[in-house]
Amino acid sequence: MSYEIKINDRLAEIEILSREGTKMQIAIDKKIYDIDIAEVERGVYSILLDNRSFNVELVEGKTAKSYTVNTLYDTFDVEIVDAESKYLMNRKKDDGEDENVIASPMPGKVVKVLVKEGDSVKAGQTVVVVSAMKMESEYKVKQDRVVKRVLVKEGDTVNGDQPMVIIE
Amino acid sequence: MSYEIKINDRLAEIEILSREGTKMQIAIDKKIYDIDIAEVERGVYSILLDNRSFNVELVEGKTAKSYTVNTLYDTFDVEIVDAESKYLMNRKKDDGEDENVIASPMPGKVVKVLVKEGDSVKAGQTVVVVSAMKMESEYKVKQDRVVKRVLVKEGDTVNGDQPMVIIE
Amino acid sequence: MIKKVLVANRGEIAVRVMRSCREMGIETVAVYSEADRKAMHVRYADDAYAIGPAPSSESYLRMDKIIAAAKASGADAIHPGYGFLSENATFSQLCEKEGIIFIGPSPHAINTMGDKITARKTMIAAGVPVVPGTTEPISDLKTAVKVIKEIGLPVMIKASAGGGGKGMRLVKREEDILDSVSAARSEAKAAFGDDAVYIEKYISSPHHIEFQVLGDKHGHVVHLFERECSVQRRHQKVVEETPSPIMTQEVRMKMGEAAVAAAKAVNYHGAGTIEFIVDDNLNYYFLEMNTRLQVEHPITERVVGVDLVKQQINIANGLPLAFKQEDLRQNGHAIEVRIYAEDPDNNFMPSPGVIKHITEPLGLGVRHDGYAYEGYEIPMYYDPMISKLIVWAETREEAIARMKRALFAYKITGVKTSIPYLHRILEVPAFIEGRYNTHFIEENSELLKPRANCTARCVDVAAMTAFVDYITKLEKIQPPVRTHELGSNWKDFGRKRSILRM
Amino acid sequence: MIKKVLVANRGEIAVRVMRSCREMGIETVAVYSEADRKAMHVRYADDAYAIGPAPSSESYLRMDKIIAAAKASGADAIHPGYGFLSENATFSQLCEKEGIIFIGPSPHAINTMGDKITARKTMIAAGVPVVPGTTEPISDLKTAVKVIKEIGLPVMIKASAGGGGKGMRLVKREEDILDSVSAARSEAKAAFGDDAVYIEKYISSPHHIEFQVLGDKHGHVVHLFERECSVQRRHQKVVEETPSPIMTQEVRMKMGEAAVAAAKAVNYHGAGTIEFIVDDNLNYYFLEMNTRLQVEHPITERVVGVDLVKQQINIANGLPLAFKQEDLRQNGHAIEVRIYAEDPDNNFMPSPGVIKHITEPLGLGVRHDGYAYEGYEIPMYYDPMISKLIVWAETREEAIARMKRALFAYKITGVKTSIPYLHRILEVPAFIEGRYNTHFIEENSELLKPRANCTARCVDVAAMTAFVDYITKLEKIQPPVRTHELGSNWKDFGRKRSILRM
Repeated sequence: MSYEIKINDRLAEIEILSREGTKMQIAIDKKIYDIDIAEVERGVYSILLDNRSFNVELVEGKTAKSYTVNTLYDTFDVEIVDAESKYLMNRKKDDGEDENVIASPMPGKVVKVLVKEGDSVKAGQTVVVVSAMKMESEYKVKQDRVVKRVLVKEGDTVNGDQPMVIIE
Repeated sequence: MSYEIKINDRLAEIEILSREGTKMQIAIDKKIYDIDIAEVERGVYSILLDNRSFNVELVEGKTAKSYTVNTLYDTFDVEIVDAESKYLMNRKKDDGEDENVIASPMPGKVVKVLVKEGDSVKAGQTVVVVSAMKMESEYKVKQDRVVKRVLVKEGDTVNGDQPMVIIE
Repeated sequence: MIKKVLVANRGEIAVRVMRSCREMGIETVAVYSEADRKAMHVRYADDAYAIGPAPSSESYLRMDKIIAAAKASGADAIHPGYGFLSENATFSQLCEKEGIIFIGPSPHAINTMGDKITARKTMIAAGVPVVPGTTEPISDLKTAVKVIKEIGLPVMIKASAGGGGKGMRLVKREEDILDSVSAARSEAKAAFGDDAVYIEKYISSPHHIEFQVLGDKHGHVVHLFERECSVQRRHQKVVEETPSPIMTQEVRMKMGEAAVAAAKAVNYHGAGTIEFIVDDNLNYYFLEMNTRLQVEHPITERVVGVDLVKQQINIANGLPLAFKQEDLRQNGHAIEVRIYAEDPDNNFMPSPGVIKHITEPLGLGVRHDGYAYEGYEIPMYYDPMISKLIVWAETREEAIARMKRALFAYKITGVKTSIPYLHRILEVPAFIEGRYNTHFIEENSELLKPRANCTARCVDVAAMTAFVDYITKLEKIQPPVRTHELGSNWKDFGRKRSILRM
Repeated sequence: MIKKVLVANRGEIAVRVMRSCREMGIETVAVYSEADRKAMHVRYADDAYAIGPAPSSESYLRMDKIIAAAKASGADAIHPGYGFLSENATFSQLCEKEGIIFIGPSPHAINTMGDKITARKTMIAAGVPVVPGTTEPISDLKTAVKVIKEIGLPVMIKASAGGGGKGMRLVKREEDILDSVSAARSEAKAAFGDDAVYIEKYISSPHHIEFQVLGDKHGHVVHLFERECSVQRRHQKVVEETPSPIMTQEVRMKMGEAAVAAAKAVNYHGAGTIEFIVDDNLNYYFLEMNTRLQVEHPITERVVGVDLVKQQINIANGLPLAFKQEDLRQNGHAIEVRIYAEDPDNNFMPSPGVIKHITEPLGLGVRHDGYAYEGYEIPMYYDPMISKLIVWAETREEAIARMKRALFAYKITGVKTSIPYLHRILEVPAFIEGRYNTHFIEENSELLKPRANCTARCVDVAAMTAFVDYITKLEKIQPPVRTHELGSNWKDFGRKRSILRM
């Protein structure tokens, strides 16, 4: 069965043509690879392709279908695309690229909340300050917006990707 | 609920009296310990008792109830005793201490099988030779016995604790 | 003699101090915050005491709790590591009062060196060169011109009341002196209502070079040569090496003597570091003294062959130094890099989180000082340094090659790290040639940008790996009822469940 | 110049060789048996070639397959590591014939040194001392007595046709000579039908001391001082150190010269080791030459500051040695221990299996050369060595303390290891005092027996830990339907299943 796979911004067709133990034949966008692939440690794979040795590390993303993939010095976002993912991708496209959620990409502690619900904020204005590992990060809005909801308060601990402020 | 626990040859009564997060109160044979116990890596525990720091590693045995426990330079066999274990222990006692199974304690390759079913063997006679890591180990019978079944042949690969010969 | 040391710190430095204690047969006591119950220093120590909630101000900076832990544990000495209370004279004094040995210098030395102006005056009195400049504000043009001629060009003119670059003028040519002073003064007047200015020698190509010193309680002080620390990002050292690629033996000896004189000026005992600013002509000026162990101390240990923590403990024990200046040599070349939990491709955003997988670099000439382990969650409350990687080789060229080899084998997943960035630094020509100053990172920003190393084939390999992992997961779980076909983890699960239920 | 090296080996030595290649910018090719698909050397190399089933005779000893892999990969040189084909003259010759550089000595050197009798004769001719003794069997009493008086007591009389201790007699006193020779001869006659005997000097307190040599293709040979390898179990080295605690500078220089003479006698090029047997009075006798890298080479690397693998490659490239004898120095003290997958408390039974968990020792003065990782299954087909742990310190005493500290932090679960046994060796007084010979393990067997270190409280901690683990497992699984109460693994399982199914 053929799947679609998204590597950073590239969308490709991928299919396992045959497999025997660690040896597999895989086609990506019609290009056929014969690889010997073995999971050596949890999330760490050894791949031999034309006798070249590759080491690839996987970290599972928010769903079982998304991965952060590390090769020697490169990192890729990879997603296996099925009906559900397609629906979400299309929906996002309809919404335009505007973010309406301000989230912290890393765990930290909320140091300051500078807005309250109903506030009008200007492009570039800081709404929340988060501290982690002795460094403070300011989260700003990109355009003139109105604050719809404030989900955190000063002193709160936030996780990675946790929404803090919703704007409209 | 109180359990029985076997540490090497010692049988003790053990019970968790209270617990709050990593802090527990545990009684062993009426002796009460207040410990702070945390699993830091898979199978590796950090224990603080009266502010002393202990590091203990667990390797699960053949059942979920049996463990090999490593402290700094000591190793213990620990087993949680319940009705099933007691039954097995009693049965073993009834059978006497005589082994009737010759098993390899380690994985290896069978190099020689020196007996066949029905053979009479004398005490100290070698029945099987197993090779692992450039070293050959001879497996002998302890008393005069008769070979009941031979479960391996030369060239076989055996796992740890796999029965090779049954005697009666 | 010290028999039990409480280490008032966390992370890699706490573990590093405990290692030397263990070698000396000294028991160790860890203190830990609520965020650090599972930290390596707690696991490594003989004793461990909880000292409060995660924020440093409520735990690692709480002198009362640390002293209480020392007393409860029977520790006769406290090692402060670096950061936290390591340069706190009050803490040093408190230890003294409580009859606990503080493994570090006297409160007097900490205080004197801790205040920049006092330190500068003390150094001038001791004949240690400082950056030439005025110590008092100048309010008239004539004096300003005279001072500039004394100091020599280039100079920086700074508004006495100033800040934010206002009233600042860099003067490079003699014909610009008069105009620049006038302009700076009127700008200062307009901005701050005060036309007084300071004048300071401008170091156009500054190198940060520091000297390690050791002093005992009997007045002996030696230096252990220099460390080159000019690779800095936002005043944070990133790569350190010794010997410095720009140093000459003659200047080294003179700077070493200056470092010893600086330490002697405050009756220094313990391990300390004299930081100098050095220009391209190897003119050097005292910058400040760090009255503690430095993060980069291992490169000195490797090249000079001395365990600095053991020396600190011996000094605290009142022992005289076991070596004289002439016994010490530099042997080969050492480089240290600092591995941070941060995302170098995203403005060095901190990246706390759980270490999913770690492979540490091993082998010839590699020292690794870390504290993280698989499954460990790097807390967000403290410094993002995960570990220090130190290599040694006979030559600088070989040391760079070895560091690249070590970084190649060093793998951490779960958090982003500075490893790829460090690798790029080692490939910048100015670094390879040893021609760099503190502007290095800024000047080479283009070369330090992330670049794709992966070929099209390598990208396909990445994609295939993720796909195979996904398909394997899928097969393990579908159909969910036939547990006997699941992989080993699920098999275990089934097996355990049935065993436990019987 | 060599651009790509095939490493015809596995385990830690294959990885160690590849590390130096990587530092030199040389590409590496791994070969692997079916049992080694997941081995570290396959992961570390640039290229990897399968060469057959698990047994060495079908893979790592298959010259044809290795040569084929070298040709397919475009490797221009082969490094044999140690063991396997490293001392195989046929292989060295085959490489030559196929136009591939063999990183090792010439077939002539391997052959000469590989045959004990030829080697002994060559050494005598070169003026290198060998264990005094007869080279031809002696069949009459008179000659026997005469030879014994020439060699000097004590001597060992051995049946020429012998074996198994029959016809062997140790003679210590002059008055026993006649009787012993007669007894040995008649015993030999009875056992083997031949009364001819050999007579050899008996070294009552033998030390195994070896010298590292390096020779280039231009006739230059230097030695890199000694390694003391007397701690042996069943002729297997267990602990090695340098310098030897019994060596004097005078004897060191003489032995070094003898080692260089030995190497020159076979026009040696590459890295090699001259093994000597040394008595308590520092009389030394050539034992054999190993024409390859030794397992214990890192202690020399650390104390002399030379990367031996890089030297091997430079020599194979035809480069002259970059240093002369007088440039080389011993600096400080290094110790190596070998970590085996074996059960020291159960007659050193090999213990292959899966590494469940590994914590590697880190920090100042510690080098770790390993290849195992978490989840790796140590195969039963090969040598049970997991890794080598090497420490360096200024003094021997400090090096011992450091090794104990490193062993303390080195944890491997899943397989039994020799770690506790090694720790016990370091605590035997004869070892601490440096007074030991090859009988060390035998003579100190009582002190080396496992002993309980755990107090009653510590035993209770062990029991409580297992119990808490069991109860936690139980709670995670009961009741089995309420998956939302399961721990993180089972939560993941639930989560993944629902995600995948939707």
